Amino acid sequence: MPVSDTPVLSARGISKQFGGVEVLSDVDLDLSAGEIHALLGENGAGKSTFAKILSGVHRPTRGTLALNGNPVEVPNPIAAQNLGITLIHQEPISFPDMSVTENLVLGRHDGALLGRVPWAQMERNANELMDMLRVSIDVTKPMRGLSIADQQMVEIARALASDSRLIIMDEPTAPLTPKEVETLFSIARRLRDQGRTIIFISHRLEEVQALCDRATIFRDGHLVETANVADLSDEDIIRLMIGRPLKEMMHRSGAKIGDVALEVRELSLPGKFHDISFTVRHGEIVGLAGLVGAGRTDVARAVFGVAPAASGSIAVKGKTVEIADPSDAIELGLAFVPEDRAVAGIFGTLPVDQNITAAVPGKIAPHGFIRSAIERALAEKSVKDLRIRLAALRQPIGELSGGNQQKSILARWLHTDPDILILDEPTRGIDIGVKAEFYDMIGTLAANGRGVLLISSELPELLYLCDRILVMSEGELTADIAGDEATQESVMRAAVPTKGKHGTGGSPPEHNEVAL
Amino acid sequence: MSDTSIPKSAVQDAAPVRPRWKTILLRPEAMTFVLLILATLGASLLSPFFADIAYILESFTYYSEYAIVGLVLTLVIISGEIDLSGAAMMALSACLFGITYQAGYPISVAILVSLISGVAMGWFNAILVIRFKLPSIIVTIGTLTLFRGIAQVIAGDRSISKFPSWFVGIDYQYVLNLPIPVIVFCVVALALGVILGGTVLGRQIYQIGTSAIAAQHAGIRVNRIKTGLFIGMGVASSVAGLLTASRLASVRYDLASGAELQMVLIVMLGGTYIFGGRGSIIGTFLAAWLLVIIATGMTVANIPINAQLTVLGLLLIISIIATNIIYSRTQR
Amino acid sequence: MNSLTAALRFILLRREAGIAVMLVLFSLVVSAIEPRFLSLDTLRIVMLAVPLILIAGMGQMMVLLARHVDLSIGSILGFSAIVAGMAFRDLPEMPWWFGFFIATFVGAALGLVNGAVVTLFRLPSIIVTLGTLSLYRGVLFLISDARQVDPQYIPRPLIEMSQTSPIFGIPWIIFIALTIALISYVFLDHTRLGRQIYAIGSNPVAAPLRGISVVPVTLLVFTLSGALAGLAGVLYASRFGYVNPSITGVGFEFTVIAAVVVGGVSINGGVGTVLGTVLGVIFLGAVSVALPILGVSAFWRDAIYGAVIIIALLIDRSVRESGIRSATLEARA
Amino acid sequence: ADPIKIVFVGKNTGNPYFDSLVQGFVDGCDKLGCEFEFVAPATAEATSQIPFITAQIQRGVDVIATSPNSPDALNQVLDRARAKGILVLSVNGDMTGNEEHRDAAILPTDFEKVGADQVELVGSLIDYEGEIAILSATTEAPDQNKWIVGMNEALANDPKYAKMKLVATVYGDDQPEKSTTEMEALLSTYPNLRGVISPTTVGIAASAQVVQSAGKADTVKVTGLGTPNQMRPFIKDGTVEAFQLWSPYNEGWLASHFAVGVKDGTIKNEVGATFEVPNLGTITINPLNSINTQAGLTTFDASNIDDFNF
Ligand SMILES: Nc1ncnc2c1ncn2[C@@H]1O[C@H](COP(=O)(O)OP(=O)(O)OP(=O)(O)O)[C@@H](O)[C@H]1O
Ligand SMILES: Nc1ncnc2c1ncn2[C@@H]1O[C@H](COP(=O)(O)OP(=O)(O)OP(=O)(O)O)[C@@H](O)[C@H]1O
Ligand SMILES: [Mg+2]
Ligand SMILES: [Mg+2]
Repeated sequence: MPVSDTPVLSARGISKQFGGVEVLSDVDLDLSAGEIHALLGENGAGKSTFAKILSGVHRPTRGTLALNGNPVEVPNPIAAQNLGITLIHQEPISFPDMSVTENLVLGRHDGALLGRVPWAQMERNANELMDMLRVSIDVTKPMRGLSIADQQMVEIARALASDSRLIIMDEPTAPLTPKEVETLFSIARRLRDQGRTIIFISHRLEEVQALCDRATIFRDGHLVETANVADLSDEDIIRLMIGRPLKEMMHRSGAKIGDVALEVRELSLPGKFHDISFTVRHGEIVGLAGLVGAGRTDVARAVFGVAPAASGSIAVKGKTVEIADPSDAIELGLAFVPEDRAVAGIFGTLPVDQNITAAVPGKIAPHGFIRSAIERALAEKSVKDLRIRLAALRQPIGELSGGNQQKSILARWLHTDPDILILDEPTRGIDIGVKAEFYDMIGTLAANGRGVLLISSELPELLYLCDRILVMSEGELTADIAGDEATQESVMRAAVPTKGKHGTGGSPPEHNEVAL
Repeated sequence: MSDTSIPKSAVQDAAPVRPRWKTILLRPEAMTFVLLILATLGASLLSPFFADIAYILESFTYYSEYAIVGLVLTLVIISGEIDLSGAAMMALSACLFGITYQAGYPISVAILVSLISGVAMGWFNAILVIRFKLPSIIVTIGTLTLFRGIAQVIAGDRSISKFPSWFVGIDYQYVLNLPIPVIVFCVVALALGVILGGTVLGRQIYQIGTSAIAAQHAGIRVNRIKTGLFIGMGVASSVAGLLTASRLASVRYDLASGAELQMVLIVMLGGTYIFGGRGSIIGTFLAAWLLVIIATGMTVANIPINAQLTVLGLLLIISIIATNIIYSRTQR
Repeated sequence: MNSLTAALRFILLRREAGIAVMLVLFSLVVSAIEPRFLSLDTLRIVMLAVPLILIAGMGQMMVLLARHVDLSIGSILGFSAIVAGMAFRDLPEMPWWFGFFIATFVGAALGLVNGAVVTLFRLPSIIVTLGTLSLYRGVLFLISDARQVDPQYIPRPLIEMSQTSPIFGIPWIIFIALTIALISYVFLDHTRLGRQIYAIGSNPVAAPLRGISVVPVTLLVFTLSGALAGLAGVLYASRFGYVNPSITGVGFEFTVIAAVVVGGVSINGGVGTVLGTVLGVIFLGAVSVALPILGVSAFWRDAIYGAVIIIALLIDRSVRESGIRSATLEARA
Repeated sequence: ADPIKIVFVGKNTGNPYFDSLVQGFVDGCDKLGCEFEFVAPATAEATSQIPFITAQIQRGVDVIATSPNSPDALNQVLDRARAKGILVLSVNGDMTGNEEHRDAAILPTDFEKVGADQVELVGSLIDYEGEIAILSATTEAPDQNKWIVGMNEALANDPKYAKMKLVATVYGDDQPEKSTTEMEALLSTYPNLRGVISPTTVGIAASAQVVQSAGKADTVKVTGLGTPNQMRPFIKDGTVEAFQLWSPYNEGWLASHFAVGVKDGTIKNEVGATFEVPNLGTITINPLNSINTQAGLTTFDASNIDDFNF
């Protein structure tokens, strides 16, 4: 591991605020040439934010960067590119109408703007890159419609093609099959051996052990530790990440489980999911696990009537029902906290109280006209019950922190007094303290006899809360595991794709997967 | 006050809230109101013939038809859509009215035909926008060409007139010294203002405009409400077309040509946010008077139309920019 | 999937093929009713009807590719034509070809103003250009004192550009239009900058992350649109022999947008080709020429244009949808 | 007493035809001591003149002269003006079928004779033999339609024109683009076409441009009604041999004299009454209170075009 003396990149006191909330505080980090450096931390710890600051997507609120000892400014992605810094984004970004070839080179700053595009040569290079990554993607096809995994592969190929000294990979392996991961790793090692620096962000500890030289652990926006990977055990890492040992995360004691509240039979939506059947009982918390893009959100949207399924049926409390629109679902006693809070949850510029009462127009307007006294009373009750922190009820909800926005959305649904709650990634981007509150709330909801369908990408969360865990992979239900039998290994085994064009065999990952 | 009932400790990490007076003064409607006063003063200085209530009311009748459509357009824009076909719908529904009447049917049938055509045209727009998920702005540019084109096909270049005398001259019928078109405008403004400001429907229109996806997830019947608004545009346009027919005692295919711009101008001047979710009927109400005062003031002062066009174009651009700045400042 | 059906699908999914088929079918139907339609003469008339639309259409296409729209081109055309015409009238010593520069420059400046307002205030271009549509027309009335530039002031050589031909009897004005189309093709398909326009329209959020300078490129696109509308303005003077502030360019934007959208340029940005636009322009030109030949009243033209815009939008949507669907199915298969 | 205030509400701004007409008003008022103003809306749309007329009523003018954009859309507002004692004149065109809504019409010439004059002109250019066509403004344009009726009558009734055949009447909507396309379609549809009458300024300019472009000026004779400024280059290069018009200047001149005369009581606005106007001679008030500045049309050709500037 050749670690030279002047760091390739050194960050000093990097801090970042979003709307007054500090998500990154005083991060100091030195990166050496020829190392693969892991960034670890829980969801929302600030890993992506740090990566985006290095690559000019965000500007730090405070702090400085130096490249090979010289202070630099990275005001925008172009500057980052010119400095030799490339970011592989966590969510692949692409130009859907343009070919894979073009996606690989767009925005690269070699050559005059009015220079000719060397189409043939570009295509040759693109094919070489695809060969190197051992994927069979037609590089003349438009990006639109490529699977998430393929899009991620193109993103990786793009970073490889650029001559960057620092490549930041933000969770590149999340959608990939083990075989693809192995290819990626061998390429990463080759790049390291060429003296380049790689920042590798992942939630899979075994990948870090297998690939990385050093690791830095973030917690709530603070850098808590930088050390050689060889000196860190998985237990250490988890303790550093969450501030307490894993042992505490145990199964919740089961509540009284009643009749079937929701039954889904053979639901299919071509291109999204296929033949999905499951039940949720009163008082039961059913987890829905899977890799990103497995189709969990699509199932939830279909059940709630946002984008109804093409075939199959849904029964609520034993009666087969027609759900063509969310308003139908609400009438039947369903509630849905969507995963994309900013787009599908909040009305960002509207006051908090109007957000909280949005699903109960009948309550706030008994005779058609809105009674603001009633509305305020409802909202105040929620603020008190859920401990929503805000300055005033008439404050636009967009000004609240993510956790308090999420509480407001939950409050909205509690006013409808639902029998069945579908929660899609309810704790995504929420800080650790509020998360615990959410776990309590979810437990209480079930204890009160409500059926809960909990979609989450955080396995420990599911293992901790759920009475039963369903697993989806590539649009199909692959496992239904009782809560006390579920382990991270058994869930991951079902979540990793075993067919499809990437997975050639049904080989689940060999190592002990810990996905946080 | 609700604000004080929240425990102090909870407020600590949240952003400070703007004082209430500031939120009111920062609204674009306040700007419209100030402009209205300035324009009235300016027009009075510009021409000694301007300051005459009867004259201003009469002049208002010429714009009342656009202003009425503008009121409904306000709701459409708040809901996050736009409809540029209002003027063309006025023309086509009025031509259908004229043709039906000329074909020998009683005038009540002709009025009915015109109203039904308004519903149909609004529905047509709604289907294209909602069912086929096409952007309303380009759809209605297409239908504005189509509707006026059809009007031209059915009415040719001739004007259809010779309506019964009771139908003609509604702008010279007064109730409480106000011409009927002005009354209609005020009544529609009042009704829509109450709906928008006080009812669940109004609330939901704002919510749809703020985030249609979030609204759908909250169980708001987004498509139904939007369809209703587009149909409302059609009906309002056909009513406006009928008012125009009565005022002019004749209809032609080029009736209200170019008025789509005036309608948008009124709504924008009233501080409605082009991206949806914000705006008010009071703003549009004030803006309609503002537009009339400006246009009438310049006309009665014999200011050449060249300058008038320039002033109105500038006004539109400036009001959009100002509204946009105000709203992007007040949301972080 | 075997390669033949794949190839067939590739071709059929391309919008150009669809428009070409539409054009052929239309010509066949019209000539079945009126055989004279299928003549060299008709072709000449169609070709003479389209250069202005084609030139401005290239600019409009670039704007649409970047996911914007420019409704002000009719006023820009009128504005540039008037300024050039006034220069011809008031500066008789000026060499006549200088009018091209004046008109193009004025158009570029007005387009730049559009782009600046759009990018500076982050406003939707459709509303901004709807505003400048009336603003520019107003200012044009002011500067021209609402007076037309009479034919006697339009330089003879300029008028002859619509009449005389360098080769094959094809008038200069058509050559200019085709040259512009060719340059646009090279620019859009074979230069980095051209591809960046597609990229911005294809994903405006991703573009800056990928190091594309969105603001300058957007400004450029509006400026080019304005410049080309300006060039069309001076050619208007050539074609019609005079320039009138209240007539020249009025309603031009709808014709151009209709043609470009029919040509398969998506209003959602990122999709469209020069060839498609050329075919779209020719298609609408053929429609407008067919009407008088068939003896159909010119009153039908607007209704037909409106219907054509809406049908093109629907086709665009269904092509996109089926494209996504088949691609998703393929990815899963 | 205050000077008489006359205002002329034009069809739209930017229409060069009206410059000369306005000049006639201005010179008339200079001489007679009346006050004159010219206003016009931006577009020639049917209703665009209404706010302008209302504003003039509010200003308290004595005479409103207007070239109405529509034969009937102005009825209501003009009635209101007349009720206030304002003299309402329709200038350069009449409100056919709605004559009771104005006090008098000032027409440039005897519209009954325009059709025959135009047929005679085109006949003389093509030796009274061959196919001819008409390119008009819009299908419903009242003046043009009246003239077209006159043309048809002359062709049908006068044996002189027996060998001339009217093959088509088409409409360019007074838009340069449409007029050009229609004219090109005419040339293509009727290869034996010998002459085209375009009784509208936009149409005749477009027609001349088309035959010039097509190099058919020798075989197809374009004529009609146009302004000298618009047609000058075509006359000079021989594309057009002759065309006709009246004098818009005289219209303004006559209108101002008539208005002042009626207002101060020296002229009686009654059918059959006569009055003298300097340079124009004796003018008779024709049925429906319409008056003409001159009987026939003026023909412009290479010999006299330089004497005119309007
Ligand atoms: N553009 C933004 N505006 C406001 N808040 C943001 C923005 N981007 C990130 N945040 C917040 O900053 C915090 C850190 O987010 P970041 O994406 O860096 O976390 P992460 O460590 O990458 O998490 P994950 O493992 O889920 O990717 C989160 O609370 C998130 O909600
Ligand atoms: N870029 C894209 N293009 C086309 N389809 C996409 C794209 N991204 C996602 N999808 C569709 O979305 C589906 C998976 O997304 P979904 O959000 O439902 O999965 P998920 O399991 O909920 O993942 P997540 O953990 O991110 O919520 C896939 O079936 C895929 O068809
Ligand atoms: Mg991240
Ligand atoms: Mg999901």
